[in-house]
Amino acid sequence: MAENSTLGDSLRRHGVSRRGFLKFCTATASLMALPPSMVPAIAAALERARRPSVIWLSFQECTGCTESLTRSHSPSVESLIFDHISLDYHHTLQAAAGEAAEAAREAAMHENKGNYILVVDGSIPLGNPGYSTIAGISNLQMLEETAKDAAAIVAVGTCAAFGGLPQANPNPTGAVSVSDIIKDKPIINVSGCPPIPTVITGVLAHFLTFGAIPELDQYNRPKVFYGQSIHDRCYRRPFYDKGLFAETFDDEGAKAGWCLYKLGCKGPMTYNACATTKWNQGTSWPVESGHGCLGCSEPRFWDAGGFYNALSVPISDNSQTVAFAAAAGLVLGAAAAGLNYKTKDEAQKAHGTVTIDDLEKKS
Amino acid sequence: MSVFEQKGSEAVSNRVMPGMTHNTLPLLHEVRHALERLLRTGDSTIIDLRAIPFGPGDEERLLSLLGEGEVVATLDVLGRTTVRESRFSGVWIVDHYNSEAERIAFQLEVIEIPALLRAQTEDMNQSLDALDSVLNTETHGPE
Amino acid sequence: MNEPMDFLIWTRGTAFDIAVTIFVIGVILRLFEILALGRKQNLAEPKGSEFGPGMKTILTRSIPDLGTFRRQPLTVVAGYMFHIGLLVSLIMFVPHIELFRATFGFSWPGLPTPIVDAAAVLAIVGLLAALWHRIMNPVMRKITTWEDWLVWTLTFLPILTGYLAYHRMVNPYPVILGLHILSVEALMIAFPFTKLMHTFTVFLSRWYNGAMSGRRGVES
Amino acid sequence: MSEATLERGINALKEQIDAPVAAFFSSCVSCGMCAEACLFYTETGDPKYTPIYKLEPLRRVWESEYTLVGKIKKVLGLNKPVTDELLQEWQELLYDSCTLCARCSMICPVGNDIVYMVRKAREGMVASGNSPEGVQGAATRAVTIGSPMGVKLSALEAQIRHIEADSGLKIPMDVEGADYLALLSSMEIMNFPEYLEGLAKIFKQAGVSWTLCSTAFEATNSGIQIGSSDIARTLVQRIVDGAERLKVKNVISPECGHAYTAIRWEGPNLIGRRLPFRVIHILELLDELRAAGRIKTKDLETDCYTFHDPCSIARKGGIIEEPRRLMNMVTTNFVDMKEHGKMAWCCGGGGGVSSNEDADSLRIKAFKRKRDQIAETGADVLVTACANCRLVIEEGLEEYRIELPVVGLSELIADHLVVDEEPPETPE
Repeated sequence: MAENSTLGDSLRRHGVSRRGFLKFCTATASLMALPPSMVPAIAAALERARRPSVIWLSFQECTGCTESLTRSHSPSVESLIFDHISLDYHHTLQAAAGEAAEAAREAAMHENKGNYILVVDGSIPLGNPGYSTIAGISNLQMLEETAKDAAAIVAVGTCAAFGGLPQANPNPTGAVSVSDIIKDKPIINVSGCPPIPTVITGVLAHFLTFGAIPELDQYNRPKVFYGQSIHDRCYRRPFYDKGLFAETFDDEGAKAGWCLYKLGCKGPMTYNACATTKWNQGTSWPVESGHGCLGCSEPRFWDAGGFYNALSVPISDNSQTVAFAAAAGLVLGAAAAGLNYKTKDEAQKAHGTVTIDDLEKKS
Repeated sequence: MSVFEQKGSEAVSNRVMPGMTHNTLPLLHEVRHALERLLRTGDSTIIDLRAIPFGPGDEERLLSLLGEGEVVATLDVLGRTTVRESRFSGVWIVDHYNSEAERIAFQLEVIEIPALLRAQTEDMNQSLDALDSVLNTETHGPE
Repeated sequence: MNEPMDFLIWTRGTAFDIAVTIFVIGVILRLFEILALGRKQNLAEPKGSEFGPGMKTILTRSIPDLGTFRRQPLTVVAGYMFHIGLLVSLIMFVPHIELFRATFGFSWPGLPTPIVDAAAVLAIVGLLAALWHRIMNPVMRKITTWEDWLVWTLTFLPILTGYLAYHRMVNPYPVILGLHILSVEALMIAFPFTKLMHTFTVFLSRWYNGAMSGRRGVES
Repeated sequence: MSEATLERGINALKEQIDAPVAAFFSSCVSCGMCAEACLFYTETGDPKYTPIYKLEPLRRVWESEYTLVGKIKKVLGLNKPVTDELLQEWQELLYDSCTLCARCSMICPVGNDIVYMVRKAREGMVASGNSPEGVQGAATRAVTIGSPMGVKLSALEAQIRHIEADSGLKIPMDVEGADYLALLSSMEIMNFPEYLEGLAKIFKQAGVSWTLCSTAFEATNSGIQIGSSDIARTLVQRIVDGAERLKVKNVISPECGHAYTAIRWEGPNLIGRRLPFRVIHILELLDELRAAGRIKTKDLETDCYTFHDPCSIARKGGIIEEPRRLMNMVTTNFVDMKEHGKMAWCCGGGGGVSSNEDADSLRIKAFKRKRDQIAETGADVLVTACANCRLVIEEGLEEYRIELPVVGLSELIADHLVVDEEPPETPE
């Protein structure tokens, strides 16, 4: 449960020196993708930061987001933050189950009314409440109930942020995003399938540090992480500009690390921090591993054409469209030709021979 | 052959086209400008290397270009931190690790001396108390 | 909330299908319409052949007569700038080539994007010069119809939006990419039913011209 | 009896539109380059003389009758109809300001053969009664009297007597089985009899078997100029009948531009069958005789001579090198105008313009182009091969008070012909 001591107190109690605290602030700034010049401000804010209560709800999801988070560097500097937040409800991670778990949620909501952070992963089915329930409570009902007294909502993963895979055509469950339902609370979308773990913790760190939500883009995603496209930050971008592309996954171009645009990379339309933050403790990221970006942090990425088709290729089979249209064109063209032929033929039949006697207009 | 041939990254860098410098050289330009600014105005600069989209071999190349300078310091604080001066005086490579030896921050500092090397006022205050208590103990014997 | 991506998916999906269908049907229909009108058999003893000179004129008409060029250089220069710029950006830009490959199953090497970029600028400048000329030149003003303004706009927008998209000057990118594709779709839909058809019929026209002259022993 | 009505005019336009016309209208991007090729625009600066603009009536019929969008517009009442007022207004554009010179067809960047369409558009103008009075008169005289200038056979016979008396040459008439049937234009009969005399001299020297035909001596065709295939057919038929009657192998088109177009190119299509004889322009024949060594010239001029290409002969007839070879037979100082041959500028009086009084002042304005072209060469003598061009140029030069002799190329050859000394006798 949340307590009233500040983070500064808490760290000092753990015997962390000022140097340690500064190092912690440096790491936090790096985590939040803020410039190092922000470190003094972060230090000042963290001194006063209080421990918030976090309730984590999982709806129509694959647990990939939770996996991403828990597989992140642990223990690490983030763990210091997680030591300092109070994860009061997370039905995958918590020890309590069933009624006890629900009781914990209700208690946390009650005690931290108006102050807790609600984290959601997974989309919410509107088709039939029975598609996804927790303890007999429909996702929609639980979300509305829990969101009511939250200070802010963090929608983790593309499902919660935009509807994600459950919403993919034909969207059998009527899946929607958190922001489709909750309109009166600040919502931070941390999209990705899954999101980069340090981005999840970075957002929580930001809220913890400054007690406010970070600057957001038009999709309510934190700009520090989603402000630039994969394409713009991609180390393979020079190859794109030079016109050097891998044609297959095992050709010389692919081995030389050329641009993966032709192999379906959706980097140009995708906004995320993969190119800088990278994955697995900064080891690598999809493009560096030789696979194009799927665009997973964008809405409806699942419906945006084949993963291995270039972004410029139409979503449906264009050669088929052209073939059908050409066949139709031949039929309609023949009809149009017939009409023109007939018009001209009639005009020729209606020809009145011109003689010198009818050169002048008689009127 | 490739300018990227650095220890530990041959596997990747050999495949990188010669002349493709990714972000190494632009970064080095930035460092140069920062050093000039430090000399001219005294303003220091810290560059978060984890915010730079490095390609394979970029980090190795950068470190190799920066080289080894006169000062190497190791701090033991919430895990290890190394502070190394590059062969360019005033350009420092600061590498932070946590207690599990995982890197948690990685910076270039263009500054006379990295702030973390200085003794901190709060810590010195604590040290004053600690010294008092040591002197107290030594003078009066343990209680 | 999801509009930019919905928009992009729509332009790359349904809208593209509609536009391509109308374009292909329209072009075939228009060509049938034209060719159905036929050409009377020419009974006059020929002085030269038709086919060869016709084919030759298809090429040679791209080179302006020097005297006429001197009288109206802007039309020629702007025309060249625009057509070369458009052609290079259209068929030498790798994303476009990918579209052709997905449609026709074959492809060709593209040019480095800075060259394509320069070509696009060339096309934009050419089109702007052509617009200025159309406004200022009394002959062009006299013969310009609303269709000419429409066609200019429909041609200009894809190049402009393509340029903006390539330079990522509009955020988010799906919006400008979607606008680029949408403007191309508008162009494709209008194409068969406006003078944009000259893209295809110019080959007919030049051939007829060259053939009819060639038959009379004149190089046209 | 039928009469000229708007409906007939529109119907005629509908008949005339073919695949090339449809392709041309589809291709036009309103670039305006054709204006720069048209002397009526370049000399007046009036944009209404832009060649493609002259085709608006034809374009409207094409659009509303032969295109999908046009048909839809027509159903919705959104089309611009072709009205009598429109055609009346366009008479000036399609007749007064167009000599059918085809220069615009040569420079159109998309390859539109604009003159091909003007010729067709005139069919509709005639059928709707919108052709100019002057040209109507010429056509009427051509059909009723036999010549647009009203020249009768008796007048020709009188000229023949003059020539025979002056030169001692024999002018054969109605000789059956002759190799060549020579045609004349009324202007040559009335204004330039030296052509006929020259012909007689050259043919005698070269040993060419030739004749005139009493029922088909007039080569010009007002039907072509006014733009009526029906009238043109009547006139061409006379020549075909005459040539077939005399069983000639060749018919010589005289020094007249549109006559060549009429017989050589339109003739077979008008009568609907291939001609049983060869049609050859006098310049082609002279060049053939030159190549065969059958004619030689002497006393070459040293003055500067230039040549005006008649549009119908050069640009529309492919006779471009022949006159230049012939010019070099008569002068050692031949200078071409800057733009010549297929890019020559028209004299301003072709295509019926010279017989259209409405166009007189415009024609004089347009002549400035030719005047300047001639002046640029610094020539002392202008040579041409079309009686109409010759007359128009003479008139134009007079208007601008320029003294410059204008002569026909054939008579010039005759003047310099090397004539073998042998007792005069009739051929055969």
